[in-house]
Amino acid sequence: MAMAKGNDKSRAGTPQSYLELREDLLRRDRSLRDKVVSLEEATSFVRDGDSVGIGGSTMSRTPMGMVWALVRAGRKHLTCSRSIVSSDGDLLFASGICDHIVTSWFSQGILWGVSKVMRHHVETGKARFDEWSHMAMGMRFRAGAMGVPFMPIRSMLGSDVRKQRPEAKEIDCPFTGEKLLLVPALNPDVALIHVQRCDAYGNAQIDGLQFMDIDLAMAANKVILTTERIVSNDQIRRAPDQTKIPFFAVDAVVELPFGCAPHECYGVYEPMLRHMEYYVGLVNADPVKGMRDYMDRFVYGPKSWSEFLALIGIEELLEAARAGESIYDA
Amino acid sequence: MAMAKGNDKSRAGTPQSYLELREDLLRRDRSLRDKVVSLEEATSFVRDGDSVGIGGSTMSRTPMGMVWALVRAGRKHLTCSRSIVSSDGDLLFASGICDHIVTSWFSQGILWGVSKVMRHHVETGKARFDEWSHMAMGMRFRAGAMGVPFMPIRSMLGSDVRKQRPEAKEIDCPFTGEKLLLVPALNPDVALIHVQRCDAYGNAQIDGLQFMDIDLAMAANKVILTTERIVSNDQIRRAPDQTKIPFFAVDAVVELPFGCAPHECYGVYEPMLRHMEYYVGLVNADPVKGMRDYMDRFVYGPKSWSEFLALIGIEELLEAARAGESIYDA
Amino acid sequence: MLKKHNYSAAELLTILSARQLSDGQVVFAGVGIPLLAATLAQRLRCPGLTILFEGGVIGAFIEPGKLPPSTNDQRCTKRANMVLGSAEVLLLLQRGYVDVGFMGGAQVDQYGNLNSSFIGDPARPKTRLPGTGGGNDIASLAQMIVAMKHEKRRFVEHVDFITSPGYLHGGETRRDSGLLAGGMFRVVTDLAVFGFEAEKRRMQVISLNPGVSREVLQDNTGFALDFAPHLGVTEPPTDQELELLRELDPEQLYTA
Amino acid sequence: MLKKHNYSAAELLTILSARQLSDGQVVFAGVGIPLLAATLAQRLRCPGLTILFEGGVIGAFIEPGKLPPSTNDQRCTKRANMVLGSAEVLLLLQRGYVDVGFMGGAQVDQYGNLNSSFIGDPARPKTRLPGTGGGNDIASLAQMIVAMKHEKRRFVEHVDFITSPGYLHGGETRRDSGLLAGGMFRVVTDLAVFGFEAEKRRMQVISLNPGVSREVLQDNTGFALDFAPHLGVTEPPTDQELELLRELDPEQLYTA
Repeated sequence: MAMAKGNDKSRAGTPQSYLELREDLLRRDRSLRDKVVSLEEATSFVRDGDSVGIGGSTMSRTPMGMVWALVRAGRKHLTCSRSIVSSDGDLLFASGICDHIVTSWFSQGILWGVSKVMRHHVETGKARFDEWSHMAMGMRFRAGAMGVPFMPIRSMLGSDVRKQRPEAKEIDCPFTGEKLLLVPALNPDVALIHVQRCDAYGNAQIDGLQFMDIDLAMAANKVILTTERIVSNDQIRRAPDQTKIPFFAVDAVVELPFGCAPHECYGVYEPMLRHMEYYVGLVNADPVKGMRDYMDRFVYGPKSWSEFLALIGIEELLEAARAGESIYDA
Repeated sequence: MAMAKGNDKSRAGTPQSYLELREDLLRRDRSLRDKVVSLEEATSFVRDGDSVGIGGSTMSRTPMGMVWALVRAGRKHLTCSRSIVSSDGDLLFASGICDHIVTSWFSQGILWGVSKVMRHHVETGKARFDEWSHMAMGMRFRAGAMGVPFMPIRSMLGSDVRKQRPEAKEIDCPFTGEKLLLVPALNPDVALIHVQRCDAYGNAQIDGLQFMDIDLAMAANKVILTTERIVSNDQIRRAPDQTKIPFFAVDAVVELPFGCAPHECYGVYEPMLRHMEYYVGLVNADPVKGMRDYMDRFVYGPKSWSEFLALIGIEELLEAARAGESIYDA
Repeated sequence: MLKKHNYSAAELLTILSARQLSDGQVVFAGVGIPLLAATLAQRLRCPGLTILFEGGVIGAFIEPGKLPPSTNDQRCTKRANMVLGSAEVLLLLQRGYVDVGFMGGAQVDQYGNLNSSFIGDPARPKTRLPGTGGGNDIASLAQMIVAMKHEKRRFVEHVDFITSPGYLHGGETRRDSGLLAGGMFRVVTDLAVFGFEAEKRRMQVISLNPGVSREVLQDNTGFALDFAPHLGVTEPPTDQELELLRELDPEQLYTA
Repeated sequence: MLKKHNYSAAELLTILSARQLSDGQVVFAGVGIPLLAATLAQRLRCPGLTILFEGGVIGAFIEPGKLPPSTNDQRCTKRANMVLGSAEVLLLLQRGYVDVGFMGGAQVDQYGNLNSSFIGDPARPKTRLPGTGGGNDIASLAQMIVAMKHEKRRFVEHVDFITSPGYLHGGETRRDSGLLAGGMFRVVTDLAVFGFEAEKRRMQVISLNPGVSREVLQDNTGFALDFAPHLGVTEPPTDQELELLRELDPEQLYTA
């Protein structure tokens, strides 16, 4: 029942005991083996009630394909944590698979004001949105990655953000006497991370902005990778200092081109802003019916991820890809 | 006098107060400016009594040229900290510029047993060698880099290594009740780091093994970079995710080809093992006279770093460079 | 009330904020007006100004007309000096490498506290706002410049919720809470520029924008204003400032 | 006393340690015999064995005849799966990703404590040794295999200084000190293979090497030996093991 204890705790924001953490890790098959599965198979690595860490930030390297698949698989009562949450959070709440989001910022994007979908679920008490500072989120994943119960930080002190987070503890530093805030380790039951490339074992290379993905991967008790391309282990070994996540932290690998659509994947494609504008217009006009219409058409409708991509439209995909690669045209 | 307080504290292993740390940083000119100086000029950035952090590890990316220059400049009473200390430590002790080394391991290299030079100085009480575990050294630099007074770790507990380090404090975790060791932040007055390339502002790119150099650079109150090549800021900006140290953490930049000789610089040259064998034979036979002879010939003798390189011999340099670049022949 | 001018309120706001920056500074900027203002300063007077983004970017160069939709998009990294993790870039604030934190604000109070979390009672909020992001970290750890539109409902005596701390309840309360560094330096609006009085740490007007009277300013502010002893009048935007700004944001994404 | 065999003590030591590893394990190895043994196991029976180095390497592949002079040299990274910071690779031990820590030892005691810091009184040491390096971290956080030459002066009742913790003073003392995971699993020498009894946590012989009697072993050990109820006899090195090992270390850098 350690996993159950585990996700109860990470949902409640209290760190797992060290023995529990080590036992959970001991139970994982960390050997060098082929971990490639289909997107549908990958959903079986997430169980109802799990605490789920989501990689990327805002509209960047969001594992949208994996979230999309979990919605289709009808998971229940997930608690999701992410540095900054965008339209992925709308989907998680509106689909009913997640009733609790832990993050520093939650809306579709700065361009579009406040997410009516987030507001609808939080203001009516249908779902919970726990707010931590951005650095606090990072330090919670980092403590989890390091195998310690907390990290000390100097922000959040004095604010109402801190007052709402009794999970954090203030101490007087035993060295300097200064006030410090100890934020509890966050070790999600499972992390969803999208990368540009990895091998079949899960050795993952991330280009450009990393956000909190490395700490998240090392902290989680299970990691599902989606990737633009699965490459040979030889290619990985030719550039070992590009590898950011080691295979033994990874449990499943899914090859999923455009796996962040309609969000961005650094150096591969920029966000598909026409689709995002359409989406935001629809759901912020009516967070209930708008979301239902969107999900019927774009989540439950398509037979496959490729069919979803086709609905976004090949022209927008190509445009996004042209813009994405332009980052290297410096 | 905050710097004085600063180096007293980092010598004593107690963290600086946050205000002191912030004031020290405020005093630095962190603006985007040309920081290129000569090796001799760079020595003026290190004052007698300073606490000096040294980059690289064992025989890898050791800033040997900078250490060599500090010996020639006749600094006094330095306290030096490094992840693992090799023949750089012999030089620091035997030259008399340093009487205190803080590290996890100190000898010339595993191939050559125990350094007679280290033994001579430590066993006779001429100099002090404070031992921390390797991870504890890393966490001390990391706490310093993060601007917090300590990091919690789970090693060193129960050992005599810990008993010798009252600077560290044991606590019962306020979350889990588990015993943890808090290791104090280490913010050296100045860090010496050698990199493969940087621009004139100090934007530094490190290839391959990073050791603890990034945390060390961010922790230190001053950073002196030596580099194989100074490149244009344009070259840096074409590969921003290769940049590991930002310019505003850097105070001086010295272009110094083969700046780690006779040690290694990843991807550029392997250690010059014939010179090392010769050196170790000489000094481990007689740690006093042997070191004196070595320093007379290789440190005080040459007019310049290039003359020192010439004494190592062009053939050994070329061999080391051939081996160094072979790492990319994968 | 600014219709008589040849610039929009947002343009004025951007230009006045840009003037608060000086060359060589390391500025942690949000997108929108802060980024625009920092880029404007960079191109006008401060070639050595370094812009940091929360997404993990040091030394961003924004291309005119290619403003990033957030601080986490790849556009933020184009020709940057360094790309790093989000936690790492935020930790630069904590270590003390950042000279100025530069943000927008939804609601501010007399002590410079910012609210971007809740309108109304947090327990039963009228509106749940997106939250702090890195705002709390920046305001807790760096000296702050805030640029915001001046409206009575945005300038209140006490914010509904302190998301990003200013001087909390004034005096030493910020320091006593454990926030030992940083604090509010300037609030720039389309009506005036504000500083904070050294003792009480309360907001005070240091200069009025062109054509703005004390009365108009007070009418648009939700608390009784203090005025600095030597009240200045803001220099209006120059043609050069306006031209350059319009190059940077041709579609008026943020300066409409 | 092993002269009658067609292999050296160091070769035996390496081969016996290699047999302690199994496929799929993640092994944190020191240079010298641990690295040789791990590489031998990798090529012989454990293609999926992953070797970690303190310098910051995951999945090292050692090329025969190109043994690295330390765990911090670039040779350690040739065709590795990942290169990372030294603190990061050590933190993998703390998080729990490492199955086996594999080190050599200078001095060990009945509870598996290792000393690599001081011979004699630490206050006035007869010999100052190089110190722990990552040894203390590995022994504190992972299950350990130690490979060392068997000499009376190296096998003592109490080490002069506990650099890398075994079971400290036996029983629950390790756990009580705050070390909640890991611990000594095997000590492999050229004379025997040792485990640790579950209650007292004291070293016990689980098998004798070919041609070694209980008496000879006791004569070469500085404390009274316990023997496992079902004492085994070590299988001698096979020709395949010896051939492969000699390919890996042709100059007998570590196996002389």
